[in-house]
Amino acid sequence: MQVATFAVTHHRFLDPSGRTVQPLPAFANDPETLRELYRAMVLTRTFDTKAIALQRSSRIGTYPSSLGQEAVAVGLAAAMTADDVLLPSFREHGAQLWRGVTPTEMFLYWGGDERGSDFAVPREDFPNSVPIGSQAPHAVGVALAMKLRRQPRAAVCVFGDGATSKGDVAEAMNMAGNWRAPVVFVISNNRWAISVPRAAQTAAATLAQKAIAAGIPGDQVDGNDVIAVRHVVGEALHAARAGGGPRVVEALTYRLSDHTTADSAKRYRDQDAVAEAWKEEPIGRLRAYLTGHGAWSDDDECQLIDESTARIDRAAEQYFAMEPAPPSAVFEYLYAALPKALEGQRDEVVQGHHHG
Amino acid sequence: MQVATFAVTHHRFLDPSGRTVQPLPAFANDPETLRELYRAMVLTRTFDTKAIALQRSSRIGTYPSSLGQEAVAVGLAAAMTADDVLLPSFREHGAQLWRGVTPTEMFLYWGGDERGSDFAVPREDFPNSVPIGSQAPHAVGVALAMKLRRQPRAAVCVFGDGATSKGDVAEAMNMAGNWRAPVVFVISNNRWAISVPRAAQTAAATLAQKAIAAGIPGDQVDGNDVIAVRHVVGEALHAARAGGGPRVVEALTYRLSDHTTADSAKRYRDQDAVAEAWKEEPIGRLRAYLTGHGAWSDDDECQLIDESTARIDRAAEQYFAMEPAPPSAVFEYLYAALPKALEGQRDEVVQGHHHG
Amino acid sequence: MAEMRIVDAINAAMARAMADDERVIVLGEDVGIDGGVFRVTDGLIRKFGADRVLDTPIAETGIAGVAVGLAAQGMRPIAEIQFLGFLYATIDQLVNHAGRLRTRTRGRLTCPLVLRAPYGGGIHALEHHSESTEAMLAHIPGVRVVIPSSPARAYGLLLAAIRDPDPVVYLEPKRIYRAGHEEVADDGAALPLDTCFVLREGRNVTLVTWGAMVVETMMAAGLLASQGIDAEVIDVATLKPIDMATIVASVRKTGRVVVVHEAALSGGLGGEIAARLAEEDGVLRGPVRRVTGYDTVVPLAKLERHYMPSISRIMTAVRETMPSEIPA
Amino acid sequence: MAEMRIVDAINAAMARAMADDERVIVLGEDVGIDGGVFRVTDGLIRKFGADRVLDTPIAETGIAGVAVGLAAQGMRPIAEIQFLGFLYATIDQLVNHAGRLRTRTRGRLTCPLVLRAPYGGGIHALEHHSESTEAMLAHIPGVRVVIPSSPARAYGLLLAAIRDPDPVVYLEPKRIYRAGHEEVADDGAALPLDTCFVLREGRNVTLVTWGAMVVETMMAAGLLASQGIDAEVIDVATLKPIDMATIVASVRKTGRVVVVHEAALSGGLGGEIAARLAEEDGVLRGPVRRVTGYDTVVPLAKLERHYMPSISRIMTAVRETMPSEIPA
Ligand SMILES: Cc1ncc(C[n+]2csc(CCOP(=O)(O)OP(=O)(O)O)c2C)c(N)n1
Ligand SMILES: Cc1ncc(C[n+]2csc(CCOP(=O)(O)OP(=O)(O)O)c2C)c(N)n1
Ligand SMILES: [Mg+2]
Ligand SMILES: [Mg+2]
Repeated sequence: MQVATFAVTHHRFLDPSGRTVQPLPAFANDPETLRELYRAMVLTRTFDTKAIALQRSSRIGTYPSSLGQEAVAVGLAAAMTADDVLLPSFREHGAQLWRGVTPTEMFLYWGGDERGSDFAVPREDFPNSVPIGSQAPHAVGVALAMKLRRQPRAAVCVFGDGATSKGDVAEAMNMAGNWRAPVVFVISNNRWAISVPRAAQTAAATLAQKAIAAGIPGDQVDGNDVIAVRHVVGEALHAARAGGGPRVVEALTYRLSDHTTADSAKRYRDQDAVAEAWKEEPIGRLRAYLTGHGAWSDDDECQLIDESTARIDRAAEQYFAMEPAPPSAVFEYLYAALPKALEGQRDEVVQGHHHG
Repeated sequence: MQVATFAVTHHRFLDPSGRTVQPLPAFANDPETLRELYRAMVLTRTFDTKAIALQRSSRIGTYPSSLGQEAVAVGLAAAMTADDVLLPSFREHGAQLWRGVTPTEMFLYWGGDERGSDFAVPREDFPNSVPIGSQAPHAVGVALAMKLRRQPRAAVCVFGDGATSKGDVAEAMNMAGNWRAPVVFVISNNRWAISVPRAAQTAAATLAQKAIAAGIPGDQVDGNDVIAVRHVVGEALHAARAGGGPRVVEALTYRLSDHTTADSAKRYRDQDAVAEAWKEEPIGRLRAYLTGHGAWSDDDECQLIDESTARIDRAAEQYFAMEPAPPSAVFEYLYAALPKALEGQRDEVVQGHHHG
Repeated sequence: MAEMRIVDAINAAMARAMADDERVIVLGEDVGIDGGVFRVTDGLIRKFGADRVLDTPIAETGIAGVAVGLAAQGMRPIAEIQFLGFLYATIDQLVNHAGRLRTRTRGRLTCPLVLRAPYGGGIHALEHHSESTEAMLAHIPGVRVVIPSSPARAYGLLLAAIRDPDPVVYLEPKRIYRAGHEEVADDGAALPLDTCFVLREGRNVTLVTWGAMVVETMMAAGLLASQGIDAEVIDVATLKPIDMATIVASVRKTGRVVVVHEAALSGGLGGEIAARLAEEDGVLRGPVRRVTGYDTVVPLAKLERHYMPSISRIMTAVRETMPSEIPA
Repeated sequence: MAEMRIVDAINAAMARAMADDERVIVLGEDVGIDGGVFRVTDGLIRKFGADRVLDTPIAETGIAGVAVGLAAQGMRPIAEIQFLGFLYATIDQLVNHAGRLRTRTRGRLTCPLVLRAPYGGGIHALEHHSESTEAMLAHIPGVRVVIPSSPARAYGLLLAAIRDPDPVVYLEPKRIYRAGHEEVADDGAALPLDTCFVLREGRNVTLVTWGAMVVETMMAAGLLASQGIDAEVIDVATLKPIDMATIVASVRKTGRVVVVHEAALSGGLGGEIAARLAEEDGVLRGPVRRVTGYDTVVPLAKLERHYMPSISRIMTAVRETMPSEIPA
């Protein structure tokens, strides 16, 4: 006797060549909205390019590029309101930029300076979570706080395909389901967890079906179609804010770069597959749609690239110009007030016993 | 576009009144096989009764009764071969008895003596796992070892409805799916995790669907129908041993007792629901079937009860008669050989500095 | 004023904090209608409702992580872990998030959570229910670890922990949950964190301890008094950061010290305390002694007594710190 | 004999153990074709196949738990955790299972696993990649904790760990993975566990350390020599259980001791070592000194140097242990 049935649905509006496969959602009928998404994706890629260059010249540390995944980050951020809270992994540069984190702050963070996570805006967003999946329960806590306070807000938690294997992610989804917490889990499925391909991460046919274990809805979206990402995450957020509980959205994309600047993907993956994946990348796809509809020109493109480059270069200069934090910063934010027991240690650092 | 669909199926042969709802599996056509299952369930209940009495008179410590859940434990054990390995939670007394753990060893364990987990038989089974769900990854390791050695064996891991919320259980199921490890996860869904009812544990409609997240099959079985448990777990084990990979079996039963002797379920659950659940309990159900088919008599019943009681009482006497372990036992099995650094501590214990 | 046992005092402190501040909520396994397996949260759900006393699924990592999220949003979660033996799954969240959220964001996000758990042996419990591994937690930067040892301190320290703007692990000595009672004023007054409590003044030797071992240590001090040895007894109370100033001042006076804890010897906090004293020039006038659990797994009930530090071991250790002219 | 760096020596030890004993298998994230993010398992999958070198999903608790299951079945799993900062999720398995399976079953089931992880700071890595929390692990009964500090010791100690019938956490000082090389004979010879290594003999002061800090400590010893101070340097190597006999014998000779470790001060293993020395009557002839990381979160790259113990801090500490007549 069948006692339960489930299905996972896949959503797409633009195919890889930028042609519509179904009527666009209402927001997409405004060309300026689409241009905004386009500009944000280009800015993200510009940031990535610069960050890699800065890493190569030792101005920042190890850096994870989001090349090819811009539609996921920008699409989900565009679906959020300022009052929502983002809990990213570490590859959502596009989402952070959209939400108002400055490229200077981001360089600061990747340069190894805690001040980079003290964003002026958005004050409630979480910093990057390096321990994979560990921010998923935080998102449930954030959402639960919103729910208990009866605020029409939601949390968005983003992590990769690899993260879906982690126990804390499963616990988080399950708890979110229990409490109908207003949280949307976005899986940025870029097909790789460092060297481990998606197929070796789990026997599950889709990652959206991780939701089924938690008794919550799970959808799949073409993660290289920024319209689809924005639409599906937007609907999920709308439902969540209205008390409809959590959802999982699996966004199918591809990590076109190395895992980080410390990685060399050639060791473990076939370059042909990467070349194939380039054909699906999100920026060209939206540009094709926009130019096809007369909403974007070569001039627009040149201007955008100039502006983006200038903005990111300026941010890098600002980053270079920052005064280094003083040694006392090592103890400054450890506790709200430094316990007496630690004053001696703080003084030792400040007095510079440490200069070996 | 639907990209994946899933279903959970429920299996039952005997209804609560002991009537067949579908043709029985082949093994069940042998009355002696069914009588064996019956006797094992009664022995289990006898053990439970005695254990509770021993706890009340302070001869053993806190004890978790399996009252009402005998069909799950006995059914899954009956489906196993001697070469399979059981990784139980702590309520599978019936499974341990079936597999050859002696009631004396079990009293020893519950009496707070490590020797109780040094079963003479079955040597490779795991001891009870008190930390909920933590034995699930062990089961994957055990199964992986079997698979790597190309042995036609399987592991059976049992845990409760509450355990399905734990991250390590999700990680284990997922890893098992990846490696097609020969392991069957049996969820003994007794509807309660201490005071938390099944509905508050997860928003999932069934617990069998936890399997979907791991990309492996998940079935539901009437856990008060020992024939169904034995059949469904048996098929899962057969598939696993033959290279078919892992499965999840959710067995629906009911915890008729308090959580443990330290608990008082009246605090948190309605006695009416418990009375309802009594109507579904497994022993009466199989007895009804057997008597209805002329395979069991009142005399058989009296004799069985006498024999079971005598056996368990004898085991208790043996337990009482055990020499206590010497103080040196505290260090004896800490490492294969006691490191030099710990010899002083061991000597201190042996010399009895400890008698306060 | 009311007669309270430790279990009552903890309950009263939570109720008081919840009444005073609606950001305070309680979550954990069975903390709702069941009132927790030790009844520590008994009645809270009746008083404050299911929105502020949340039963969770069995998911310790998740519970800790959810508490971090709640705290970052300005709530004041009190998360209960049913036993210290099941708290290990939260360490990842404690080290990687709770203890460093403030540091990482330069104070933009903070983590005012309390993680409560009963700990310690001596109640003949099941496997994994007798742990005393506070030292592992006290090594984590950015968190506090607090252990009360009397109803009044349980009350005052828990209120302080709840109001503290940083994460606090609050471990409850379950062996003495109901062991004694005293008058405790439910007046909302907190006791200071980061401060030792001198339970008994003395001139000849300092006994440093915490948690349930305060009982044996005070009894040993009484016996020592009858032998003419005047012992000072210090309850460390906050294990992270440790108020060494009070301990050093005491040992400067007595010259001798015995640290008593239930935790295993190696890597236990007795080592830290002894080391700090050994770093001070001219404070120690005899060798340090530690009376602790052994470097073994806590045995199951039948052999557990061989593990637990006893009064006689404390007495022996005190004598070993003494110059021979003092009567043994 | 071959020139090996630590990273090569670890790789060679695993290859040797796998060739010798087919029960030895390697599992972890990216240990297969990628050869691990530090290339420590490079080439093993080519030599031994995907059945013996298993890439796992991202699931640290699961990896440790699977290793326990494999070990109980008689396999000899070597599980890699990518960084110590992600090892916390395994602590539940280490405390509740790996460390006590033998005890719980009176030797019926055992747990001969090795859990490897790179640890320590100083490479300007990302958040959570610079941890040195070995003390938390060294407090766990029933496990061993081993840290090598040279290619030869990395090789010999890892072979010993793999062959040991009990669980071993083997932490690799990643800062010096490639920092130096030496001739190491790939002869399958293990080095003893539970034993300190005296790296340099001396009469005036004992410097006790482990891991990457061996480098700074040896350099300090060289500088001290040029100042007429003859330092003995001990690499503890096995942090659990600690071979105190060797350390005590050394300090009995020198009378003075400085413990150097990267881990935070409070609850670090320097405290344990100092306490043991303070417990010995008449061994210490001056105050103990510890040169350690601070009780803070390890700062990100830009401020990390303020955290790491430096040669000058070691020099200062040594002088503080010295009576004034010895030149500073
Ligand atoms: C808990 C944990 N384990 C291991 C790592 C090391 N690590 C960093 S990124 C990564 C792969 C993550 O894969 P995925 O979740 O797919 O995200 P992606 O990097 O593809 O964006 C791993 C294993 C980590 N950061 N955290
Ligand atoms: C990791 C962990 N957390 C909490 C506990 C305390 N505890 C013991 S039994 C139990 C409920 C288990 O429920 P379930 O999994 O349904 O098994 P059942 O007791 O119903 O057989 C809990 C929370 C534990 N043993 N382990
Ligand atoms: Mg990925
Ligand atoms: Mg249950």
